[in-house]
Amino acid sequence: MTGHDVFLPMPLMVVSSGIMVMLAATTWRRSVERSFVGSMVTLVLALAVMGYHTGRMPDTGSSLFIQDWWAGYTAILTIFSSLCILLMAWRDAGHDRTTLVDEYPLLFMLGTLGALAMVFSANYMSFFLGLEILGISLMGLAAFRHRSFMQGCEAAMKYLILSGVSSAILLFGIGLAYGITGSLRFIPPIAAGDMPAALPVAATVMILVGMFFKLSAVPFHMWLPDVMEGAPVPVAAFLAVVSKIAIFASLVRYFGTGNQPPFFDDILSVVITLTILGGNLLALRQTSLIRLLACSSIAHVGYLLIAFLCPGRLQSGAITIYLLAYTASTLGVFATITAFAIHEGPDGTAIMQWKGLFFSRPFLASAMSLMLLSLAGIPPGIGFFAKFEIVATGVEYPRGLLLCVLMIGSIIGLYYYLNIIRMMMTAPSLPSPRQNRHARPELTVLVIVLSMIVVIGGLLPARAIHSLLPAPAGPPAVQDRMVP
Amino acid sequence: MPAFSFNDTLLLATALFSVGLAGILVRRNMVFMLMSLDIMLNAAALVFVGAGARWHDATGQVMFLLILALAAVETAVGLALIVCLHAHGRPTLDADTGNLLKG
Amino acid sequence: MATFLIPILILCPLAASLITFVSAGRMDARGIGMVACAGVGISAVISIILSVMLLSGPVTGVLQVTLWPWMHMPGFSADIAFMLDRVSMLMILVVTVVGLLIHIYAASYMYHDPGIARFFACMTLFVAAMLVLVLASDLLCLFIGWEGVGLCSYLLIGFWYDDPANTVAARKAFYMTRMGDVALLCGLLLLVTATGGSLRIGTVLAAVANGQLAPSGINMAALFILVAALAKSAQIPFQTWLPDAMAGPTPTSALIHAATMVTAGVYLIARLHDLFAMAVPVMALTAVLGALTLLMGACTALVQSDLKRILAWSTISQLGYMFLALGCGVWQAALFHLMTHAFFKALLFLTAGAIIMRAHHEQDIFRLGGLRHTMPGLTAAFVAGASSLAGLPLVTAGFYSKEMILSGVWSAHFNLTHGWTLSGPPLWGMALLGAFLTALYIFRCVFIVFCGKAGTGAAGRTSRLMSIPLGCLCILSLCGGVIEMPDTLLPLHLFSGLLDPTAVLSHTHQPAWLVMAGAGAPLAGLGVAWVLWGRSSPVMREIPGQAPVICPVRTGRGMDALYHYAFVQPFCLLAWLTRLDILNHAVTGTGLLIQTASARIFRARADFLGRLAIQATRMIRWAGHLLGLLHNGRVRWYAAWIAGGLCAGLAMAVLS
Amino acid sequence: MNPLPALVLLPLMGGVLAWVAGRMRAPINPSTSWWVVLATLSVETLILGMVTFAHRAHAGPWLEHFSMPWIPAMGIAVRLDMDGLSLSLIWLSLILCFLCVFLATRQVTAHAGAFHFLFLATLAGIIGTFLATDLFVFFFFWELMLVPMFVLIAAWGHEDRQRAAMKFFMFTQGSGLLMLLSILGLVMAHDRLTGVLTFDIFTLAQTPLSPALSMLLMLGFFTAFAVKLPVVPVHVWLPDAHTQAPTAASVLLAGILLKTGGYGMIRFNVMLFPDAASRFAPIAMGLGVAGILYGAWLSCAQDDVKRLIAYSSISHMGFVLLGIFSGSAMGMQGAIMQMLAHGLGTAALFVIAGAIQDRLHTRDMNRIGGLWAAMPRLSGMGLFFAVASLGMPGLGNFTGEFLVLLATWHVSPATATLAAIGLVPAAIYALRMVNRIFLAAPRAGLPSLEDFPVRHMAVLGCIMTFLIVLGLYPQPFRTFSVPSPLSVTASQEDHTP
Repeated sequence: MTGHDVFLPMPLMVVSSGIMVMLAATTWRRSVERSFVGSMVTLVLALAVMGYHTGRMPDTGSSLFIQDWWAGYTAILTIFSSLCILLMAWRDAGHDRTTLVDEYPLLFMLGTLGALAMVFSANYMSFFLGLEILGISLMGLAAFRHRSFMQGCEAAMKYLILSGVSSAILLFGIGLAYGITGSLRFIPPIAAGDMPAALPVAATVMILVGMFFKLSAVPFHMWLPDVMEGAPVPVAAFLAVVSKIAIFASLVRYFGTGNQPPFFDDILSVVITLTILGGNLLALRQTSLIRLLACSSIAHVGYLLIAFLCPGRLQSGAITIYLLAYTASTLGVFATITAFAIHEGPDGTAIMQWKGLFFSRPFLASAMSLMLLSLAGIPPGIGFFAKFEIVATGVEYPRGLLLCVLMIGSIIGLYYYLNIIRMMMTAPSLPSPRQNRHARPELTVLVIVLSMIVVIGGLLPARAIHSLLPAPAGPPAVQDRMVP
Repeated sequence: MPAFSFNDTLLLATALFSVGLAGILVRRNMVFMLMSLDIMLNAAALVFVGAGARWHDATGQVMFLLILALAAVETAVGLALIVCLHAHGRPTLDADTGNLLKG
Repeated sequence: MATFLIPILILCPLAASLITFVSAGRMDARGIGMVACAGVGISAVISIILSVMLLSGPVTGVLQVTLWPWMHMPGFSADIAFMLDRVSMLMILVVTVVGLLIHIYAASYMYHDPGIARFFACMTLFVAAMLVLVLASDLLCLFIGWEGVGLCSYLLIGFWYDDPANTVAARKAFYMTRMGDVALLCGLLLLVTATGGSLRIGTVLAAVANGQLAPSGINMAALFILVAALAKSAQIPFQTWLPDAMAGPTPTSALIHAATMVTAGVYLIARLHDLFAMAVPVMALTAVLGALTLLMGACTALVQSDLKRILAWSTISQLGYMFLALGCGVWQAALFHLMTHAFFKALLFLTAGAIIMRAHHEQDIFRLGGLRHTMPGLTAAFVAGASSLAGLPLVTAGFYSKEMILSGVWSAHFNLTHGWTLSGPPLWGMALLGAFLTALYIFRCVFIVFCGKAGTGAAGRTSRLMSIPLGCLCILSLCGGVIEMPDTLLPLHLFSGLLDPTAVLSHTHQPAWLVMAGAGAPLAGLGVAWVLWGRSSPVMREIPGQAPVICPVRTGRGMDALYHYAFVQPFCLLAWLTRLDILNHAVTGTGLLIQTASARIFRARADFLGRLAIQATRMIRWAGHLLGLLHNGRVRWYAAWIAGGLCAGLAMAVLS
Repeated sequence: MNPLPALVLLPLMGGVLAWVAGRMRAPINPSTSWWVVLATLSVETLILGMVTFAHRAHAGPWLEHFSMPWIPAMGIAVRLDMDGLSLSLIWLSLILCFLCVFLATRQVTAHAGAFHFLFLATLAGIIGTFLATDLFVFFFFWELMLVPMFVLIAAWGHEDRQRAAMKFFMFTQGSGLLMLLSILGLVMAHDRLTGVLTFDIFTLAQTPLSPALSMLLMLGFFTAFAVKLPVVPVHVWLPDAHTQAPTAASVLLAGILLKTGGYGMIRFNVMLFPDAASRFAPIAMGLGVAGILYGAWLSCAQDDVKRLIAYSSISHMGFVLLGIFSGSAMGMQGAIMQMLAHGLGTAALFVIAGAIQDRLHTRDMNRIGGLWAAMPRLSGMGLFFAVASLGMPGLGNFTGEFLVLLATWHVSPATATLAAIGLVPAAIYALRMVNRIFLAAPRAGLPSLEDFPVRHMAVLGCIMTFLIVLGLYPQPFRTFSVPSPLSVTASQEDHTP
């Protein structure tokens, strides 16, 4: 197998060259601001060149990368999320003048690069590379919290060991698949003649387990709340959004939308059930907002997997809009937390600290409520329509049991989301002292933009539904035009 | 002349993998856990080598190299973290004591 | 012209009610009284004009007025419609004329009460509702009046709301009658289903006559309506609310709880007598219940010591007579008695009210006494009413109406199923005994209150405004009965001819001794009462029953002892039995039971469904807690989960 | 210019204006937002009046139709249609909003602008619910109106407000998810049969369904509406929510929000799944009777005025359920009459209870004592509406109850008798309330209280008049508020003007 087509998607190229430039720049002069600005410019550039190849590169089956509509869509989401997270991280890092942190944005950029590589990958090799670049940069990021260093280090250590285990499992599976088919093409292995039938099954399951770990589906989810809690808030957002989008994009690409192995249904059903119930129940008892969001993101993965499991006419629309809804709402929540944290001294991750926010900071509280309601699937947020679509796919491809689980999960979820809103509405026992309010225009703008996305997406979701999913490995299907 | 068939390689790799996994599960010392992790990664690498030999394909070797690099990086980061923890006054290597984050 | 007058007839008191209600606090007591009296007075005049028109010329037969459609839809139609025939003519006369007299009286009686506006608003509203009730030609429209009078009765019984006992009595009255209302509603539903969508009285009766209803349907409908009537008229088993209802002001007792509202049940059954005539078992039940009630009411009245309660029980007893008459099919007699009863009972109540007012609100007859010296006029009025109630022969109206009932009862005969029959004479015997007891208890009251040594002193004098109605009612209750006479005396049948010219009641074949017996029983009662309470050294001053059950027997007094054993002891027993009033206890007991049961449930946290919901959430929380325990923060434990998940996945995939 | 979207959007825009006005600083009068609300409602009334009277010549059952594509990929369009039923319910909503605005919302001083915004947003959601004929749009509004109501209860309510608000939201939202499943089930069934993905109820009504499936789908709808109505086993949220909500929210809740449940049952249970509904009718009627008796019984045991009224609502709504499922036009009309009358009467009672709470700072009947001497006007009104609530003939509630009972009697006399027995406890709770807080001895140490001023009396007097007219001359309302059949689509009419 020689002669991979040397095809590199433009965004990937832009981001990697940007990283190299920034690395070189650190040798010149170290500056936090310059580093942030450089990364943002790089990301914006990457966004700009997104349309360059998209959709025109046919999947010949031997290339390392592919750039179809699905990859383009998820890449846009990834880059956009990274931009938002960089915005959140900017002042957070600037706040902490003790150490020079120009590698902070650099690590974010590396993570983004890894995610992009995963999103575009059409080959085990590129997928594996992207996964590890993302993972290792996350280890660095997780330990980046100086205020509570022990927790940060513990989170990083946990992530390191557990993701190492899962990488090993994944690699073992890939190795098996390679052994069966002799190709590193990014599709599930099919049993060849002389191999025992269990081998491809084992390979697929191991790859699946590796992906589930990264997606944090129950029972492989345990690291996520701990790591997110230990990491700085923007890193937690990165974990909750970027890495999940990337791995989900790969999952969709890997299993495609058609030829799923027979055992796939059972395993996925069990995992979805466990994920939704486990995530929601776990979230019920959290007192830390970040942990709660971690648990809720576990549950959301469960909902997404329902759509993934129900092939049908609506599947594509449901997945795309749900990804968008999840990204926008979660980013919004994290942006609000960041905006809040700066003002109130502590990092604002305990739910109790949010008491009475409606009275002290109505704008922030309203935005937070909007985001939470969107996550809970209440109109007018985009989450409402996204959940509607998920249920629609479930009904179209009848999956009664999973729908019941989804219902129960949503009701439990509603409770803890509302609980936060309720907490914000409780009148504070003491009038909160007017603390130093730094003007944070960029965060305000970010929150407003995300709120608008959530609301407009909820009111006019028609533009966001497109069949973007990759064709089920074979001749490329005719695809809709994507609206930039 | 292949000394081992692919299946034999697989058996060995599986055994190695199990040893690594068991090491992670039973050892509490973080350094040992990192070593077990390396064993697991190497087991996966062995599969690639075996499969590459089976198909007479160089891609397996490429993957092997990549996995080696990964193992090295993981160990490096892990050791760096352990050193950092030491520097911040937590001399123990016991992984079970690190459960500040839970619940 | 006449169609015009009927709405005005109802609107006048309604307008008076609205004016007095809205003007509360802005108009003085005198003005309020005048407005109310004017409202009722105009309708009295109109009703007299209408009666004249109906009897003598312009209008013949039945006058139908449909004001507007109420509910019209496929399968059902009801109108706000009124009908003036001779029965309703009689009723509007009674309601407006007696009502007017009572209003005039009340204008003086309530003059000093601060709540006079509310009082008159309710009274006039009552008159309006009662007029709707008696005029309605649609049973559903009648139901408006039926509930409306109940509401006014509730408001007026609880008029002095400062005392919780009064409001309790008011609510009791409303609840008991409400049960009857539900029965009436069910009866209406049954009828409307059977007749195919109309509740016009004419349509209903025609449907019954045409046999559109199965016999069981007729029986059920009649039974439902009977229950409603029993509740409204305080008959067994609903009798307990009426004595308590005496908590209201006396004019209210006179108008609502004696003259008009309580007779609504009688009116309803008389109105639907064709329906009842087809339901023989229900008729028999009506008669038996009426007979029982009249006896029980009389016995209880005999042992009461509260003046107004005596009158209340006597009302129950007299209504029992009417039900007996209705049960025996002589509805004309029932209506006749209704009319005379309205006269004399209103008189008695008003007089009692005047007495009580002048005697410093003393209602216990044993604390009064010798009043004939201090208030001779009131004594005369009360005696007139009492003799009419007792039915002293020839000179009183009560005699004629009671005689009509008795002769009707004698010739009644019920063919029940399976060869069981019930004939009139036993019922007649009971009624006769009742007549005797009636005379006994009312003259006991007369003798104790007006004879003997003076009790509480009297003060003031009865105002002229109060005396005029008393005088009018005196005349009516003495002479109002001569329009209908037993055949034995004189074949004069003006009243029954008035009601239904085609079916004049005559009992020519009945032996003369029936009339003699009917005349003798009250006289005997009067005599016994004189012996027991009237003489200068009365046999009994104590109330039997309140004192130890065995009354003091005065030895050596021959006849007295005999009287005592013959009458007093049985009455004591009866009194004791009625005092126990099982039904009353049952009712209060049930109420108590419901109350405690609901209190229990509430103490156990709202309602059990809510509790269930709380338990469910607790379960979910508990599950979340358990899950939290799994996340113990140890990395090896997490890795073990991953390994376990891997193994489970592999097993599932390979084994499936 | 089609008035229907304006009807929905106007309150929303007015609400935003009111919010802005409420946040203005010194030079602007603090009650500006209140005036904005009043103006909004007036304009809304004007539009509604135009709709009501301008289209009399238009003989079809649907008065107005509006359609605009929204999400073409899913076959979703903003379809709004108005028939007599929705028109009368919107009128009811507007009347009650005026009642709130005049009597209740002026008392809100804390964050008045936000309060008014949420108030109008709830109204917009409710009106949207009444108008939507696209199932998705209906569901959208159905969920949308919960949010402002939740905030109203949770932020402005009484002592235990947050638990009550949570309960309210969880119950209604949870049951809403079941309805979502049913909606999608129906749409997908239609899609499978015809290949057309649409949420238009006119089209969906023609879907042939197997009996089991239609029963299942109907149950999903039924559960959601039953929670909202509420029907007895799932009424748990209602007493708390009604009790803890601020007066205006209580009025909206009891007056209109509950009606959306009844409306939904008529439009989406009975008309969309006639067969399944008729098969389900015995159970539904049983639940209705249970609601009547249970609600009345619990109402009798309450000490909290608002709780008492809340339980009485459960009892009244039992009649609505009974009527809707009695399977005849008569029962349906009875249910509609009952909804209108209950909306007016109970809203007035809540206003009165709110006024008492404002003045005495308690809702406990043991601590209120008699008010007649101190506040004869308020007490007189209280008496009137209590009497209306016990079903006095000649007032609106009786008309509804009688028609329902009559329709039920045709189906099952025993059920009707049981339901009629519920009128006895109705008398008990109504008069118990009257005799404990109105016609009772005044409590010692009662502070001097301000009675209702004349303008409040005038507003309540209007409600009174409506109730009397509903009771004595319901004929025009009855013919007016008939729901239009789904077999005749509004758009068809539009094509043939």
